[in-house]
Amino acid sequence: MSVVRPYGDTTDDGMVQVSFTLPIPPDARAEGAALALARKMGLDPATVVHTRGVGPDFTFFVVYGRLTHSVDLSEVPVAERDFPLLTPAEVNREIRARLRRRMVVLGACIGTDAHTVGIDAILNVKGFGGEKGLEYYREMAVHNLGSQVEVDELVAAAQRMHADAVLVSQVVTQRDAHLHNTRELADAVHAAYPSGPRPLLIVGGPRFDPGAAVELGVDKIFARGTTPREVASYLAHTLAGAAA
Amino acid sequence: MSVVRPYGDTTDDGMVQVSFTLPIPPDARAEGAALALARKMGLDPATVVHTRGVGPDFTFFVVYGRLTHSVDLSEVPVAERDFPLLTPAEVNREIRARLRRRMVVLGACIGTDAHTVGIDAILNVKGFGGEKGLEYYREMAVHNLGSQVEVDELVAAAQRMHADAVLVSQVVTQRDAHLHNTRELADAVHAAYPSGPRPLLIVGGPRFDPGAAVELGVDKIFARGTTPREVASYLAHTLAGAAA
Amino acid sequence: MKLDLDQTTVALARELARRVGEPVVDMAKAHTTTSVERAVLRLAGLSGADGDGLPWPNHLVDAVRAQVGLQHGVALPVWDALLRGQAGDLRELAEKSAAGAVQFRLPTGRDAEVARAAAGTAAAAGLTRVRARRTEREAMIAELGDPPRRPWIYLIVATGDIYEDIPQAQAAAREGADVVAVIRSTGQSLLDHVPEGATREGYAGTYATAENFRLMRAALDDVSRELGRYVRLTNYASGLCMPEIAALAGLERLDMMLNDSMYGILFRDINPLRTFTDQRFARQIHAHAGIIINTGEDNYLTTADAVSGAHTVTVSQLLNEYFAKEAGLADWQLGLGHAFEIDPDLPDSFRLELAHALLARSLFPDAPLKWMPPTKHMTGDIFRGYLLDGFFNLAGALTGQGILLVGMMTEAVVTPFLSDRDLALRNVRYVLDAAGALGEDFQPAPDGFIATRANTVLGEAIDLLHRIERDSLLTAIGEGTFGLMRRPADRGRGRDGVLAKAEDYLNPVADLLEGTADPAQWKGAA
Amino acid sequence: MKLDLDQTTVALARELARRVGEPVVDMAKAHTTTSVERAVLRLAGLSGADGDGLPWPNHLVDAVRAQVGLQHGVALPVWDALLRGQAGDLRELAEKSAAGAVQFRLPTGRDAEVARAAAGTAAAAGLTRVRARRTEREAMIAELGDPPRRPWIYLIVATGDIYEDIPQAQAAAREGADVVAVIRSTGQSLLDHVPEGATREGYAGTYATAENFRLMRAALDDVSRELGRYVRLTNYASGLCMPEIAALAGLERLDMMLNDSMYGILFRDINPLRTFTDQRFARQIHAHAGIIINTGEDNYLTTADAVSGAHTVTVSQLLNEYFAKEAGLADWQLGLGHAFEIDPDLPDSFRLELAHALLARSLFPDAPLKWMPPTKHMTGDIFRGYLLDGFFNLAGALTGQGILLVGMMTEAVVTPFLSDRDLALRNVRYVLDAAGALGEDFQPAPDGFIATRANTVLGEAIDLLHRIERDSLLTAIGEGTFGLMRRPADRGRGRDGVLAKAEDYLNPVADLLEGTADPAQWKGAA
Ligand code: B12
Ligand code: B12
Ligand SMILES: Cc1ncc(COP(=O)(O)O)c(C=O)c1O
Ligand SMILES: Cc1ncc(COP(=O)(O)O)c(C=O)c1O
Repeated sequence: MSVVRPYGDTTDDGMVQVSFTLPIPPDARAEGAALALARKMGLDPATVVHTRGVGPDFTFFVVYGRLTHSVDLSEVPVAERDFPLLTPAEVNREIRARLRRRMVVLGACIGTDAHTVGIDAILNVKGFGGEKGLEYYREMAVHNLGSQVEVDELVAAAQRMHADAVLVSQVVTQRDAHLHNTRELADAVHAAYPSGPRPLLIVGGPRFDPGAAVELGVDKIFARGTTPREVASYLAHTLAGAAA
Repeated sequence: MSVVRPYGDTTDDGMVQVSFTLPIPPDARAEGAALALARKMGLDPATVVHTRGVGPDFTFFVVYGRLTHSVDLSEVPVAERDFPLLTPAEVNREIRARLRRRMVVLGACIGTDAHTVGIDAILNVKGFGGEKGLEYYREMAVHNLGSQVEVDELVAAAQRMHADAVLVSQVVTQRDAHLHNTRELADAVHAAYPSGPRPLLIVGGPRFDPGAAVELGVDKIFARGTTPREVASYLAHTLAGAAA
Repeated sequence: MKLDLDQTTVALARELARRVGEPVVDMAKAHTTTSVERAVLRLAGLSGADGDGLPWPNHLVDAVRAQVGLQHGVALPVWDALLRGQAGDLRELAEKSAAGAVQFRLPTGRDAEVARAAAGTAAAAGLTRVRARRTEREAMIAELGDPPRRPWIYLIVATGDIYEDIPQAQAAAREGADVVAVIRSTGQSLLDHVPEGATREGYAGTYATAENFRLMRAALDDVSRELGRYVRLTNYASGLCMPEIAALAGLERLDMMLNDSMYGILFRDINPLRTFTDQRFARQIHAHAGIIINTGEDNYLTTADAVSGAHTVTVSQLLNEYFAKEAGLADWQLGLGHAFEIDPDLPDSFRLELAHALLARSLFPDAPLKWMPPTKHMTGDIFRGYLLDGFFNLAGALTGQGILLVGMMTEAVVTPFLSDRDLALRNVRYVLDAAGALGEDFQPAPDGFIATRANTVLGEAIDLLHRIERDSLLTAIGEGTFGLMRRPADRGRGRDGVLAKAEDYLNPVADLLEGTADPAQWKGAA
Repeated sequence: MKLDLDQTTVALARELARRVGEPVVDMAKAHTTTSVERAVLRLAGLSGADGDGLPWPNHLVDAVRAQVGLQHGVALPVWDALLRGQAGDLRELAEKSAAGAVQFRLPTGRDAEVARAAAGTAAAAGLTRVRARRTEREAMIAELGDPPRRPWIYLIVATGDIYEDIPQAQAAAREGADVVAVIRSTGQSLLDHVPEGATREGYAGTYATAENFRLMRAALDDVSRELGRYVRLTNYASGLCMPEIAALAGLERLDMMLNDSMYGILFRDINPLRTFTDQRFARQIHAHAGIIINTGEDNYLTTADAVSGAHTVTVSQLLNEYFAKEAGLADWQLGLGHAFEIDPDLPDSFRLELAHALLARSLFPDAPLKWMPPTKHMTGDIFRGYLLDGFFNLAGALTGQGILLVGMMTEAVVTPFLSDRDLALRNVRYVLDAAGALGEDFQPAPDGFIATRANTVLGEAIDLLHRIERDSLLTAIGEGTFGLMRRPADRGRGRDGVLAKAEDYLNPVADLLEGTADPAQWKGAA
C-alpha cells in the first residue's frame, strides 16, 4: 500500500490528536472556533475532548478526529542517506588513500548559542550513542572552537587552518535563530571563498529539517540523533570522493 | 480582533501540537511521510519532534509546527444557548402556567449502551455539578427506563405514557454507534407519530456535536458537561413555550 | 509491605461473608439455567450453529425444555434420545430437534441408569479435554516461563474486529504485556446465545466466540514462543451465557476470565437468581480449567464514590472469595478487583488510594489482586490522564499488586489507540523500574493516615456485612448497596431461563466436578 | 524527613570547602573589574545610555580607565572631577567624558579625603535606596503574606518580548506561581554592558534591563495585590555584568537572582578571575538587598552524568555556601541548586534521585534549596516528559525542597508555551495535594538503598574536596572537574576587564557593606 493514513485502532480510521491554545476566553464561541480550526486542518469529524481556560483570555483545547488527508509514500521526498556508512577504519583508509593527508575539520557553536553538548557529541573522542567522535579518527585533525564563536572568527580560523570542513551546531531555534545564523554563516563563507575550493559547510541541531540544506546555503544538515559515524562517513565520501 | 490563530508563546505564532501513528516502519521515509501529512494539515514549518516505532509495522509521531490556518470568529457557528437559564422554581412555574399539567419526561439509554451515569446525572434527584436532577422538579413526571432499552420498547412506552419529551443517552461512540442508534431512534419516533404532536426528542452524550441535531433528526443535543438545569430550562422553554 | 490488621477482625469479616453467602449458594444449588444446560452440551462436544447463527446447543436445550422441561436437566432426555437411536450424535440430534423431528422423554429405571452413564462418560470426556488444555498451559509455562516479575502487565484490545485485534495483541505482548484481554462487544452480555465463528463487527469490543478464542490463543502462542514468555489470554465469563463462555474458555485454553458474582446483575441488569446460578457452575469449570478469575469490584467505583463506597469493595471482595472457594477455586485463582478511582482533586487522594490498596493486599495475602486504573476521573485532558496513570502504577508497585491493568490516557475519549497502549506500557515500565523497589522505604506509620484509613474501611465493611446478614444479600442488592445500582431480586433479564431443579435433576459435569459422580467413570475418563 | 548524616563528616566537608574557597576570596579581594566599577556608579545613581545604547556607566568607566587607570577604582577620580566642577552631576560628567571633555586625575591628600567622603555619601544614598526597596518588600509580604506553603512554585517566562512576558507572568501567578523568572536572551551574558529600556527582541529569553525589571515588578505587584500573596520576581546576576545586574536588581526590588560562583566560567566561557571578583561584589549587594540567590549546580548535570557527577554538585554547593556567607548572605538567602537529571532508563533512577535530593536537604537544613526539573533526558515525547515531571514533583515533595522550578513537557522542543505552563502547574498541584504529605510514610531504611547512596556521594565529595585543596580550585576548573567543562584560569572572556587593586583603591559601596567605611556617613545615609 503506497497511500497511507493515520492509524488509531483500525486500518485507515485516520485518527489524529491535536492540541493548541486560542487567544479567546473559554466559551461556546471558543469551542466553535476550535472545531472550525480543526476542520481546516482536515479533521472530519472532529471532537473537542478537552477545553481549559488559561487565565481570562486564553483557552487550551485537545481535539481528536479523523484526518481526511492521506500521504502517497511514492511521492514523499525521503532524506535517505546518500552515502555509504563506513567503519572508522574504512573512513581513515578512504582519507589516506584519496586525500593523501589528514582531513582538517573545524567545529563550533556560532552566535550566542552555548549549547556545546551536541557538537561535542560529534567531535569529542567520548562520542555519542556508543560511537567515538571524530577526534578518534586518526586521519582527521579536529579543532573544536567551542561555543559562542562569531561567524567571522570562524571563517578566519577556517582560512588560517585550511579547513576541509566546517561543522557548526545550532540548538536555539526560538524566532528561527538557527536559520538566521546559518544563513549568515553561509554568506560569510561564500564571500570569503569567492572562487576555488571552499570547505564543506555542515550544520547540525535537533530542530533542523535535513531537507533544507540547499535553501540555507550549506552542503549538509544533520538533525536529531545524528551519530559521529554518519558524519565521518559523509565527510570521507564527499571530500575524499571529490579529491579522487 | 475577529481573526484568531493558535497561540504558543507569542501572539499569532500559530503553534500547534499534533500526534498520530502511521502504519509504516520507523525510518527516514516514515519521517518524510509524517512531515508531508503535517504540511497537508497546514503546519508550516512543521517539525517532527518525536518518532517511536510501535512494533515492526507502525510509527508514532509527535509534531509541532506553525499553523497557516486561522479562524474568523465572526464566521464561527456558535452553539450558544438559545433559551433562558431558569431556576427550578421558574421552570415549575412555567410548566404550571403554560402546560397546565405535569410534564411527562421519559429517559433511557438505548441499544446496548449500559452507561447510565450520564442520563442518571440529568434525571436522578442526586443530579450533577451541584444541581438537582429533573426528578426534583415538582412539575415533571420523570420515568427513567434505565439502560439497554430497545428503540421500539422506548417508543411504545412514550406512546403509552403520553411522553412530552424523550431523553436518550449514548456514550459508546466506537464505529459511530451513537450516531446510528440516534438515527434509528429518530426514524422510529417519526414513524410512530406520522401526524400531530410528537414528543420532543433529546439525545445526549460526551461525544456528540451539539450542532448536529437537525442532521440526526432530533430536536436537541446535549454534550459534555451538561447540567440538569440546562435541560430543564430547555424543556420549559420549548414545551411550555409551544403550548402557550 | 503490608499492614498488620487485627486478625480476629479479619476472621470475623470472613465468617460474616460466609453467613451472607451461604443462603445464596443454597439457592444456586437448587436451580439450573438454560445456559448451564447448554454449557453441559458444549462440554459434551456439541458446537456449531444453524444458518441464522443460532447455536445448536440453544436448539437442543429449547427442544428439550419444550417437550419435557428443563427441571431434570438436559442430560437425561438427551442421552436417552441418543441411546434410543433418535440420532447418531449430539449434533445430528440438535439438528433434528430443531426440525421438530425428535421425541424426547424423561427416562426412568434402567433407561435412566444407562442414560446417566452415557451422559457421564460424555461429560468426563469433555472435562478431560479441558484438563488437557490446562496441562498444555502448564507445559508451555514450564517451557517458556512466567513473566519475570509481579505485577503482571494486563492490556486490553478492543477493536471489534478479531483480525485487527490479533496484530494489536501481538504488538502489546512484544512491548511487554503479560496478559492480553479482548473485551467484548457492548451487546454480547445480553445475547442469550454465544455467536459462532470469527467476527469483525463488534462495537467497542469483539464478540467472544470459540473461534475468536482459538485464533487469539494461537496468535499469542506464537508470540509467547517468539518472546520466550507465556502470554496469557483473558476474556469475559459474564452476561447471559456465563457458563457456556466458561466452558469455551476451558476448551480453548484461555488463562484468565473476568467473572464477578454481581457485575451482571448490577451493570447488565441480569436477574440475580440467574446470575448466581450461572456463576456457580461457571466457577466450577474455571476451577477445573486452572483459570484465574478477575472480579469486578472496580466497576462499583465508577457509579459510586470511591471513598464513601470503599467498604462496599471490601465486602464484595470477601463475598467473591467465599463464592469462589465454595465453587472450588484456590487462592492463586482469585484476581480480586479494586481500582484507583478516588477523585484526584481530593486532598491526600493518593494516600487514600494507598490505604485502600494496602487493605486489599493485606486481607488477601495469597490472591493475585487485580489493580484497575483510573477511569471515572479521566477526562479529555490526556496529559493529566497520563500523569494519573503514572501514580496509579506507583500505587500498584508500592502495594504489591499482582495484576496491573494498564491505564490509557485516552480513557475518556476512545477505545485505546495502538499508540496509547505503547505509551501506557512505557509509563508502567518507567514507574516499575525507577520506583518499583521504593516499597523498601515506604513504611506506613502504625497510627498514621494510611493505617488509620485502612482500619476505618475494614470497620465499615464489617458493619455493612452485619446489615446484609440481617437483610439478606438479595435485599442489599435491591437497595443499591453496590455501585448505587438498585436491582430487585425478581427483575432483570434472563429470569425465564432459570428453573428449580427437580428431584431427579442430573448435571453430569457438576457431579464429576463436585465428586458426587461414580468415580469409575471419572477415572475411565481421566 | 531527613537523613542523619555523621556530623563530624559534615563538619569536615565544610572545613574543606573553606580551605578551598579562601584563596579564591583573597584573589577576588585583590582585584576589581570594569563591571564592579560600573555597578558602583549605578548605585550612586548613574543610568541611561547614549544614542547607540552604550550606557553612561560604561562611558565613564572607560574614560577614567583610559586616563588614570582603574586600579584605584572609579570613585576617587570621578567624585574628584565632580568636586572640581567638571560637571554638575554624574550624568553630565559621563556625557562630557564620552566627548573627551573631562580631565580626570587621581586626587591626593586633602582632595582625596573630600572625594572619598563625597563618594561615600553618594554610595550610602544608593544603598539606602536599595534598603528602602527591601523594606518595601518586607512591608508587602507583611501585608499580603508569603506563599501558604513550601515548596514555592517557580515558573519561567521567556518570550523575548517584555510585553508578551508580562501577561504570561501574570497568568502564571494567577495559576499558582509563587516565583516568576524572566530568563535572558541567549546573548546577554556576553555583553559587556547592560542594555537600556523596555526590550522586545530577545532570543529564547528577554534582556535584563532596569526598565524591564521595573515593568515586570510593577505588573507582579498588581497581581500580588489581586491574589493576596506576594509573588516574587527572579532574574539572572550572571555574565560579564553580574555586579551591575545585582545593583539593578536591588534598586528595582527583584526578589531572587540566579547567581552562581562558577556558571559563567563553565557555561559562558567567562574568565575565572573576572567571575570570582564580580561574584563577590554582586553577592555583597544581594545580601544587602535581602535577595535570595539561586546557584547553578543543576547545570553541571546537563553536561556531566547525574550519577557519576553527583558529588561534584555537593562540592559546588558547599563552595557556593562558603562564598555566599563570606559575602554576607544568610542561610535563608541560599537557594542552592540541584536537579532531577538521572537517566530515567537507569534502574532505581527515582530512588537515586531521592537519595541525592535528601543529601542536599540534610546537608543544608536551613537553606531554601532550589529543585530543578529534568531537562537533559526530556525528549519530544511530551507525554513521557509530563510523567517525568510528575515524579520530579513527587521527589521534591518527599524530600522537602524549598523552591520547586516547574518542569515543562516541551523542554526538549520549545521555550514554554502558555499552555505548557498551565499543564505543568496542574501537574505540580496534583502531586503536592495528592501525595505531598506522603513523607509521613516515607522513611528511608537506615542502611537501605537511599541512605547508602547518600553517604557514598558525600564520601566522594570529601575525596574530591581533598584533591581540590591540594591542586587549587582554579586547577580543578581547568581540568573539567565541574560539568566536564575545561576552563583554564588564564582564558575566557572579560579577562581584560580585571585589574589588580592599587594600595589606594577605593570602593565606597564595598566599604560600607563590609563596614570598613566611616559609620558617620552610613548613619547619615540610613
Ligand atoms: C543542556 C542544555 C543546556 C545547557 C548547555 C550546556 C552545554 N554546554 O551545552 C545549559 C544549562 C547551559 C543551557 C542553557 C540554556 N539553554 Co538549554 N538546554 C539544554 C538541554 C536540556 C539539552 C540539550 C542537549 O545537550 N541535548 C543533547 C545533545 C546531544 O543533543 P543535540 O544538541 O540535539 O545534538 C545532537 C543532534 O542535534 C546533532 N547535532 C547537534 N549539533 C550538531 C552539529 C553538527 C555539525 C552535527 C553534524 C550534528 C549536530 O548531533 C547531536 C547528537 O545526536 C535542552 C533541552 C533538551 N532536552 O533538548 C535545552 C534547550 C536547548 N535550552 C534552551 C535554552 C533557551 C537555553 C538558554 C538560552 C535559556 C536561557 N535563556 O538562559 C540557556 C542559555 C544558553 C545559550 N546561550 O545558548 C532551549 C532552546 C529553545 C529553542 N528551541 O529555542 C531548550 C530546548 C530548552 C527549552 N525548551 O527551553 N541549556
Ligand atoms: C463509568 C463507565 C463504565 C461503567 C458504566 C456504569 C454505568 N452504570 O453507567 C461500566 C464499568 C459498567 C462500563 C462498562 C463499559 N464501558 Co465504559 N466507561 C465508563 C467511564 C469510565 C465513565 C463514563 C461516565 O460515567 N461519565 C460520567 C458522566 C456523568 O458523564 P457523561 O456520560 O458524559 O454524561 C454527561 C454528558 O455527556 C451529558 N449526557 C450524557 N447522556 C445524556 C443524555 C441526555 C438526555 C442529556 C440531556 C445529557 C446527557 O450529561 C452528563 C452530565 O454532564 C468512561 C470513560 C470516561 N472517563 O468517560 C468509559 C467508557 C464510556 N466506556 C467505554 C466502553 C467501551 C465500555 C464497555 C463497552 C467496555 C466493554 N466492551 O466491556 C463496557 C460495557 C458497557 C456497555 N455495554 O455500554 C468506552 C467507550 C468508548 C467509545 N467512545 O466508544 C469509554 C469511553 C472508556 C474507553 N475509553 O474505552 N463503563
Ligand atoms: C467483572 C466484569 N465482568 C464483565 C465485564 C464486561 O463484560 P460484558 O461484556 O458482560 O459487559 C466487566 C467489564 O469491565 C467486568 O469488570
Ligand atoms: C546559575 C545560573 N546563572 C545564569 C544562568 C543563565 O544566565 P545567562 O543569561 O548568563 O546564560 C543560568 C541558567 O539556567 C543559571 O543556572
